[in-house]
Amino acid sequence: MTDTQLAQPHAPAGLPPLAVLERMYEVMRTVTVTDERARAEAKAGRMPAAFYPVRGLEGVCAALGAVLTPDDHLVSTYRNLADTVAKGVPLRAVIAELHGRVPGSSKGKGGTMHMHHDPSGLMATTGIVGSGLPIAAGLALGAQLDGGGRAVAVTFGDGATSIGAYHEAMNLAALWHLPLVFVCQNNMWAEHTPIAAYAPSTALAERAAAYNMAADAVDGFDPIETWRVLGAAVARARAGEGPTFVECRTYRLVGHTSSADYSYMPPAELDAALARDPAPTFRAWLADGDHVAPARLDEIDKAVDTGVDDAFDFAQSAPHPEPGAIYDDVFADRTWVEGR
Amino acid sequence: MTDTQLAQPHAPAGLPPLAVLERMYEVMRTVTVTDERARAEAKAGRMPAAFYPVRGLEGVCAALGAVLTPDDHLVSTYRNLADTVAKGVPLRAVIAELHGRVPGSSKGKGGTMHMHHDPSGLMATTGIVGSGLPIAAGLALGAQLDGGGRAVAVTFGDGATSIGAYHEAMNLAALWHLPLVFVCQNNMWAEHTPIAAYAPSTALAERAAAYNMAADAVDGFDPIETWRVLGAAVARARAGEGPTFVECRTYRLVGHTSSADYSYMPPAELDAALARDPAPTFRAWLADGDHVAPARLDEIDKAVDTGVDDAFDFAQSAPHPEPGAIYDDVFADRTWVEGR
Amino acid sequence: MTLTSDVDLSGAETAEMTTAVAMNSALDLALAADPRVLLLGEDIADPSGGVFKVTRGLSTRHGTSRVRDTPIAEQSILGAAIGAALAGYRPVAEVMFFDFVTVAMDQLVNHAAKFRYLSGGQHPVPITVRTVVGNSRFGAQHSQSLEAWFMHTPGIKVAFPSTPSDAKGLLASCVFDDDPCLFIEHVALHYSQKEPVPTGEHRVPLGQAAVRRAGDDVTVISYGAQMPGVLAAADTLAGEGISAEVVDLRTLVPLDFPTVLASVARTRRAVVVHGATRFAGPGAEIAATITEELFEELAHPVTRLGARYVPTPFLASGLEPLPVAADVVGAVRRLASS
Amino acid sequence: MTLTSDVDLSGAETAEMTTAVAMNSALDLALAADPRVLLLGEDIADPSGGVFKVTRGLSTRHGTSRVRDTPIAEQSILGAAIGAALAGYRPVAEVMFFDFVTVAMDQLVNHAAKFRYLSGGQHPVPITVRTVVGNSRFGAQHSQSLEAWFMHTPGIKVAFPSTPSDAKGLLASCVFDDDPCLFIEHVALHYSQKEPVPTGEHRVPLGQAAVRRAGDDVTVISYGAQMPGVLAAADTLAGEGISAEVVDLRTLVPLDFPTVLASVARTRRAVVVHGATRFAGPGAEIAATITEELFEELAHPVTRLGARYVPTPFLASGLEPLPVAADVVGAVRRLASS
Ligand SMILES: Cc1ncc(C[n+]2csc(CCOP(=O)(O)OP(=O)(O)O)c2C)c(N)n1
Ligand SMILES: Cc1ncc(C[n+]2csc(CCOP(=O)(O)OP(=O)(O)O)c2C)c(N)n1
Ligand SMILES: [Mg+2]
Ligand SMILES: [Mg+2]
Repeated sequence: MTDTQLAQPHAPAGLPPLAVLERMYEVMRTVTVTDERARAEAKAGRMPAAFYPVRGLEGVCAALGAVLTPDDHLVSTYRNLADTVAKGVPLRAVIAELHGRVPGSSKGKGGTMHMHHDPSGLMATTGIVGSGLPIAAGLALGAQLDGGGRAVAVTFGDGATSIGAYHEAMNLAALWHLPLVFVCQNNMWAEHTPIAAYAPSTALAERAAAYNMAADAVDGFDPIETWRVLGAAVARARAGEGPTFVECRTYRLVGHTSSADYSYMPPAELDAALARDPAPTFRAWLADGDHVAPARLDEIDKAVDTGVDDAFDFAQSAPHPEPGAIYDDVFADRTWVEGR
Repeated sequence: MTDTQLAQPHAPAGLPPLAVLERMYEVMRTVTVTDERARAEAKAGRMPAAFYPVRGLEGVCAALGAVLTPDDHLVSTYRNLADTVAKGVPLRAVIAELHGRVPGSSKGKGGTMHMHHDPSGLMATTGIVGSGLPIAAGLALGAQLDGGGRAVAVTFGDGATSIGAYHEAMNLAALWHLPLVFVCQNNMWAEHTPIAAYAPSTALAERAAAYNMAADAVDGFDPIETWRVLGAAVARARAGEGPTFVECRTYRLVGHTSSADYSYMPPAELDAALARDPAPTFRAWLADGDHVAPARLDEIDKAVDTGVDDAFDFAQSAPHPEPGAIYDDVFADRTWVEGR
Repeated sequence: MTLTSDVDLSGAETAEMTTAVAMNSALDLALAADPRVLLLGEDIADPSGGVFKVTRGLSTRHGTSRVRDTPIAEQSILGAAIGAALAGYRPVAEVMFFDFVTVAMDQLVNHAAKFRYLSGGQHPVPITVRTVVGNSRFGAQHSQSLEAWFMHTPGIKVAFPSTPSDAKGLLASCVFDDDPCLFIEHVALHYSQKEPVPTGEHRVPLGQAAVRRAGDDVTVISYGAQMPGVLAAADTLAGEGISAEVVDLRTLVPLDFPTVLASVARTRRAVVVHGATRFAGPGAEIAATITEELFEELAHPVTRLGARYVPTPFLASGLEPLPVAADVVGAVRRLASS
Repeated sequence: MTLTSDVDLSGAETAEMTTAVAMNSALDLALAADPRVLLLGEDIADPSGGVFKVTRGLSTRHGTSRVRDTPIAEQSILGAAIGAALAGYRPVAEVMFFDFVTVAMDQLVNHAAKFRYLSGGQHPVPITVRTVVGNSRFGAQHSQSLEAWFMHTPGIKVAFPSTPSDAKGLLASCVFDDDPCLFIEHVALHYSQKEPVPTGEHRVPLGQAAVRRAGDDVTVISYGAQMPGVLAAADTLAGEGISAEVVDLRTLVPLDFPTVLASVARTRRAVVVHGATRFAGPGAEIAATITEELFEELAHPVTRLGARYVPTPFLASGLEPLPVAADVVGAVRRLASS
């Protein structure tokens, strides 16, 4: 990771403070461990859920989590484990939701693709590619009308840049100078199709700049660089200077879903990416550069592992919703609903 | 009008041949006269149709008509009178359709917004902003799969560049190198909203270039310049060199619909545009530059006026569909339809 | 016969209003009463004030920050409304014609209608989407009456008023309801009728049908733009000695089955009339439910009148896809005479 | 009981196929038979071969020019299909999950379904849109069964097969039909069952229901993914001495009312079962039409079983919104016992 400062006007100088470095590592490690565990549980049939692995995004999400406060709003996708953890949603609530249990973040009725956690500012996740962007624009409109100071972020994949909703939201955010950060998690794949096969131009940040908004691309495997660029974007939003598009270039380290194969991924490409596996790479950098003491890293690792075990134990022993709960929360009032 | 040649690789040199100049003028005059007449008929209650005036677009459409052959396909919008006339749809069929009569281009059941004329290559017009673009991409895919040589054009307004379908079609056309010309009829207004009020960047051609396609802007009040640039775009399509976006800058010389008011249009802007009213301006240029003899222009005027009168007379005395025709053409077979 | 709302207006100050003016009044009062109310849509701000002038004057009075013109981009309009709702606002979004919801169904169906459920109650979406059914003057892409799609979508309420007073009262109820509401207007009703409407705060509760006319022989159930024709038919029938009870549903979700069933239980005959396509339309649900509940009492199967199974032919063609008053008269006569 | 197609397969060479393989065979033969057949969709080309592997091998055999991967942009997928159809092709477009049609309804509803009409017959749109109903494993945005919306949209045909043989035969009919067809698959059926399916050209006509099981006491009308449960229910009921006739609609537009009515005219009792939401769902139309036609004959009102009025709760929650075999058994028992 380089320590050079970006030309970005609002880029925070230097490195994140120790507490932030530690928190970023904790998030990355939590995500890596939880992701592996969730896939194992799904495979073993203990977690009857479609699950979308996030391996490769650890650094991007940790950086985003570090520059947002709980008051800032976030909208994410089906591939949301790293976003939710980084945004501060309690792991027990996340894992219980993946298991369809009452203490889940959505009382077990939303599932993998539908995480909501108001106290952490996780306002929605969507299973429809691109659809979170217009909603995030609305949240940003809310923040703007509230008088500013709050930022909104939305995460989405590289593939989402093809769809209409993306365009409409980019356009609206630029037009209204919304305090919105578009965080493109470019993992180079849309399901089994590589970006070059579906994008006439893979210069996603350049395409974004054509909307007349600030745009930047960053190495998403470098959590520090990502932290700087996302930090600058969030600062711009808070300052009322409008939206920013940040392309975070990563690589999808596993299949599209927990069950997908890797056969279509060029092995050399995948190996090169795996060699930069975010959490262990960041750990080595923290230790080698004397940023965080090895003993402290060991402590974090242990706490994370315990926390992950705890979350799965908790989830798997938590109750399912009562049958009658099926009618709750369709509308504020369930009377009419039950009769249909 | 300038005679300088464009830098455009495929730009035809010099001026259009005499027959083309005459045809362009004929189209422009026809459109101007028909447009005025249609609004008058609507106002008088003889044409019970919502009608979208095209005044201001005469030169753009005449130029487009001049560079396309009947084999080339065109998709247009609700504001299609100039496009349809320029593409060669017989005026009687157009006006009869506006009157809901059997000899109308769609047997009277489509109406203003729904003109189709297969023999002229007018493949569709749509009342939904932006929706014609993906369909035109499909026609262009067809042309490409047929082995090339045929071009497809799609017309749409400046306002359509905000909508999702626009983005998806631009992206697809660029990705697949489709033989498609995107003709943006920028009349500076979307209903009652001026372009600057809804577009974060009004540099529409620049925005288009970000899709990695050829893009150009042209003074749509200059039919010769427009003819050159559109000609180059069509040549590029025929040569298999992919899509081109052409922004034709004009001004809407009347209200959004036949009944709309002008109150919200800055009078100075409107007056400046009216001073460049395409058909009379082009006529003066043709005469003053000795491109077409005044006597020939008089002849054309007379023929046009007669033709327009004839088309309205024809339409207004043509039969309405039989009541039973309501069930025709829902499906190929009407049996099931009638029973519902 | 003039339509009148069943709401007791005695006491309240009223003024003669068209439906458009009544809706304007509802929006104006909502904007004044609650700073969280926001309006979003194409051309809704002044000087345009909306293509049907429903929002005229509102941006001038409440500012273009709260009454916002948008680009032509319905996904972003509805998405922005949903997001602003999540942020605590009460957005009212306009989709100029009902047909245009087809470019933004995802936001309404997958997000607005489901977020309360999918968030375990954390994130209700108190938006109102105003939209307009056009007519065949504009052709087949500006005249679809698509309420059946939304009846079939759990999580979104649907109102379709037929009178100025109801338009005001239902719109106010939608704006202040905590669930997403689709509020459907009809271009034929915006300026067709005036009636006294309370000038102040006025609400008509969602989920309560109105009996527009009492009768004993047949129940005619309808809503929205078909109501004037239905009431005219009832007049004609009265002249023939046939007494039709007319129920205006006013909201389709929640649908007021108690009122419908109470009426049909008495008359034992029912006709449902709507402008939506008959096949798999709202009338199918209404007829099926009536039949389930009152099978023994029914003297006849419920008659359904709706648009024919065709795209809307252009007005000027003279082809008529919709049920008209004479169709209602004929259907009621057939039921009453046997 | 194993589902079997009613098509006479004697003589034709057959092989055991799953529904996915049978559809693959239909597409393969169509691509081979007619150079105008084109496939468009996300991830449909090899090596992926489609997320459910339905198009596996087709791009390798027929080329990526005719079996084309697209960007994630359903409006452009369907628009491109429509345009290519206007240019003389027979495109088959895939929308990965049914819920995703919500981002592209405009192209299907306003354009594909209306162009033949709006062009006075000049421009039919012979496209097929393949889409998949998911299940609650994926949650509420990947499990909606939205066929009722399209029944309510004049101009588009709707097929929803329940067996491998029908999947092949109906898909072939859709591809070669001159009208736009929506072909609905269900994720639960892709690999759940194998049966002998003709290896060569095989068509099942659109608009013909199949009587899957003859019976005298009650008619159960269903289609798609509910069929296995319905047939299991019929088995259970047979054990109790109740004989249920089971009609598989196979296509919802055109809907084969003659077959339905002939059966109900005999049994005088009907149950309609579907995975779509019950309220304003397909069953409402079917029940209403049966009642209109057979009011005097019916011993009971038609029973409708459909999904509850809720967004789909996540599978792992254990909440079940859909009618299951036991519900069918219960409903039939109630009708038969009185
Ligand atoms: C509108 C829509 N179309 C298709 C899909 C199916 N789908 C789910 S994820 C995905 C790939 C998305 O790729 P990208 O945006 O790069 O995100 P990633 O999954 O790589 O994180 C697709 C096509 C969907 N969910 N929504
Ligand atoms: C999806 C959609 N939204 C809104 C409309 C209503 N509408 C019709 S024309 C128009 C303005 C379009 O502006 P522009 O694209 O610049 O074309 P122009 O009318 O100026 O030629 C609008 C908003 C529509 N027809 N379709
Ligand atoms: Mg990706
Ligand atoms: Mg314009």
